[in-house]
Amino acid sequence: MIDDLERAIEAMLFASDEALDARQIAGRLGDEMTPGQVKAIIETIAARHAGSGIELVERGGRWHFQTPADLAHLLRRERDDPRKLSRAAAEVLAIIAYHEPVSRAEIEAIRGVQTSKGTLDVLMEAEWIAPAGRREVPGRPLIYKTTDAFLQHFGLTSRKDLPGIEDLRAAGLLDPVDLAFEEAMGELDLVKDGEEA
Amino acid sequence: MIDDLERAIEAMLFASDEALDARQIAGRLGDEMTPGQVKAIIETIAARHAGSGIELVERGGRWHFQTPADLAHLLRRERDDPRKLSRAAAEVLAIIAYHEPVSRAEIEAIRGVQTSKGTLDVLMEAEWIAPAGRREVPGRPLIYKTTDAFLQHFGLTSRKDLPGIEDLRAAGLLDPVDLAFEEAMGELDLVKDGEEA
Amino acid sequence: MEELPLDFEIVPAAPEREDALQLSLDSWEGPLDLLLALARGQKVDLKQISILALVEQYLTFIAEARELKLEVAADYLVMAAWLAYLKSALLLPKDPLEDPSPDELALRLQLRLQRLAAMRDAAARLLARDRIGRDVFIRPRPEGLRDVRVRRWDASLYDLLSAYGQVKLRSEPVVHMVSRRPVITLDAALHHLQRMLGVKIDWAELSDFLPGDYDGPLRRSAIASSFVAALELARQGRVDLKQDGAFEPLYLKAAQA
Repeated sequence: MIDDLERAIEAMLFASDEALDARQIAGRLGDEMTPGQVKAIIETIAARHAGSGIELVERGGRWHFQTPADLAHLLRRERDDPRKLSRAAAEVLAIIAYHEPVSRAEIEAIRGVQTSKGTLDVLMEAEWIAPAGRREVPGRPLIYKTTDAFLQHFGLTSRKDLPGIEDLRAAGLLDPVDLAFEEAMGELDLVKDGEEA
Repeated sequence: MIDDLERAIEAMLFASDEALDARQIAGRLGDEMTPGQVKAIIETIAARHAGSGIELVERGGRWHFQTPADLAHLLRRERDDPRKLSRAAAEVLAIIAYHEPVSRAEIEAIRGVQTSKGTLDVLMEAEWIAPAGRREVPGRPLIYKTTDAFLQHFGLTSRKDLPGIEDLRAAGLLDPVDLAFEEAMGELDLVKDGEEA
Repeated sequence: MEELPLDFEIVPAAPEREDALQLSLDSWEGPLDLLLALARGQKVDLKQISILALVEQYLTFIAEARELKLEVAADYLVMAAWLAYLKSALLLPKDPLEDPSPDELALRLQLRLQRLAAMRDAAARLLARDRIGRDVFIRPRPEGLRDVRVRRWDASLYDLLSAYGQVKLRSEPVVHMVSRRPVITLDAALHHLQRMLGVKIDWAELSDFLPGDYDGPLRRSAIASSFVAALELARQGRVDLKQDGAFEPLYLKAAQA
């Protein structure tokens, strides 16, 4: 017998047209539930569905039901045509996701080419990126970050889930060229110092 | 462990934008399944979800997932949106209360200004007035009266509780002091009426 | 790095043979992208890449593209010029005073290529994830959670009654009522004058006969009433009046029987 609270939360997650976080669910239940208590119940529900044809997944602190990826061949149809991304858009999206928040100039520094306005528009229209304020440097450029919808679409629990992000960070490949250059020169200087000594 | 066929059918039912029958499912699976075999599996899935926050239901030989009816209140939450009755609507309501049953033309004659349909609609939405048949004069206009909900809201036992003209005068409610002001407000109400219409 | 499936156009391989040049420069996202494609053609880790060899490849590629009369955008030519400078600097005997040194410029170029390559791979891995609508599916038409706002109209009995009061006021014909002011009536003046005439024997001014001792409007009312009373008594033959001229004081005394 599934308890009433668990049924209620399951129904909400199932009926909702957007992923829900624990706070939204607690608010709607109207009881004296803390988000922490709601989360525990969500995890019970997720465990109950594990291995079935419907899975409850967490994306950026929000939960939604979806089908397992291994059944894609049965469910994919002609009409299912996810937004085809241009190579430029895919690269810009990756740069924003791995460096966020990031300005257009910083994106261009990495790509070595101007970013057309249309590229950012496509990503904003898909609601995968959003402005995140302005960088406090001369000109106060807009900076961008990815959204919860981005995490949902690409099946990421959080930004830590971005493929290879830890390796890239450890290798310094997310640092700006200037910083990496200073470090590389510093190492060379150290070697030189050692030689001189 | 849920078997692969069961998972596949569950996912199909979940991801489909319409209810599916056993034949459609068998067709999509592409295996040598008879609709009868599919049906047996569907019933296993339905039984697994029974009593949870998600139900698999049959309607005319087609199956779809839905949330149980007893949880509808959680999915559709009603919220009060209090609104102050406009001056024009208060006048119309008072005229109906003092002169009922009364037609729109009669209300206008008493008010001395045109009354928009929207004003009567608001009073009907509030359930303070209701149609009370038709006046047996040319055109057979609808006539209106106040309701029990009206008496309840204004704390009146009956319409006889409404103070008479002399009481109103004694209470200063017929004081001309505010006349100019009220006239100005009346004009504003007229403008609003116009907008509503 | 591991090759990952891409769902966008595959990066063209480095042009090792003549036919590779059939590709238009439109295939690259700028000169850095072209350099990266050429660098990958060296089939070594970007850290070990020979910048000099890469520069050679780029310059050759651009030269051949121009021979084939392909449109070469300005930024590719700017890069070519800069690489030609870098090449000569790398080949010439090192000048220790030159800042930045050609080695430093080469290092910067290498760092930039590494970063672009990292993001290119990241994009490919991102796009290869289980994406909603392609690999995983959500409910196409969920019922949705709804907040229905129910309008609740509010008004007090006072609002209702004052509204009615104003309707009445607006619809009733406006009546001008003059308020009752205190006056000395003709009857009172007549009575007082008759009483006084019995006391006063000789001619006396009208003002001596006024009832009471009033000021202001009431005194004026008393004068007017007493004047009319005097005229009335004169008409009845009970009082004699005399006046020396217009606007002169009016005198009266009881008529001789």
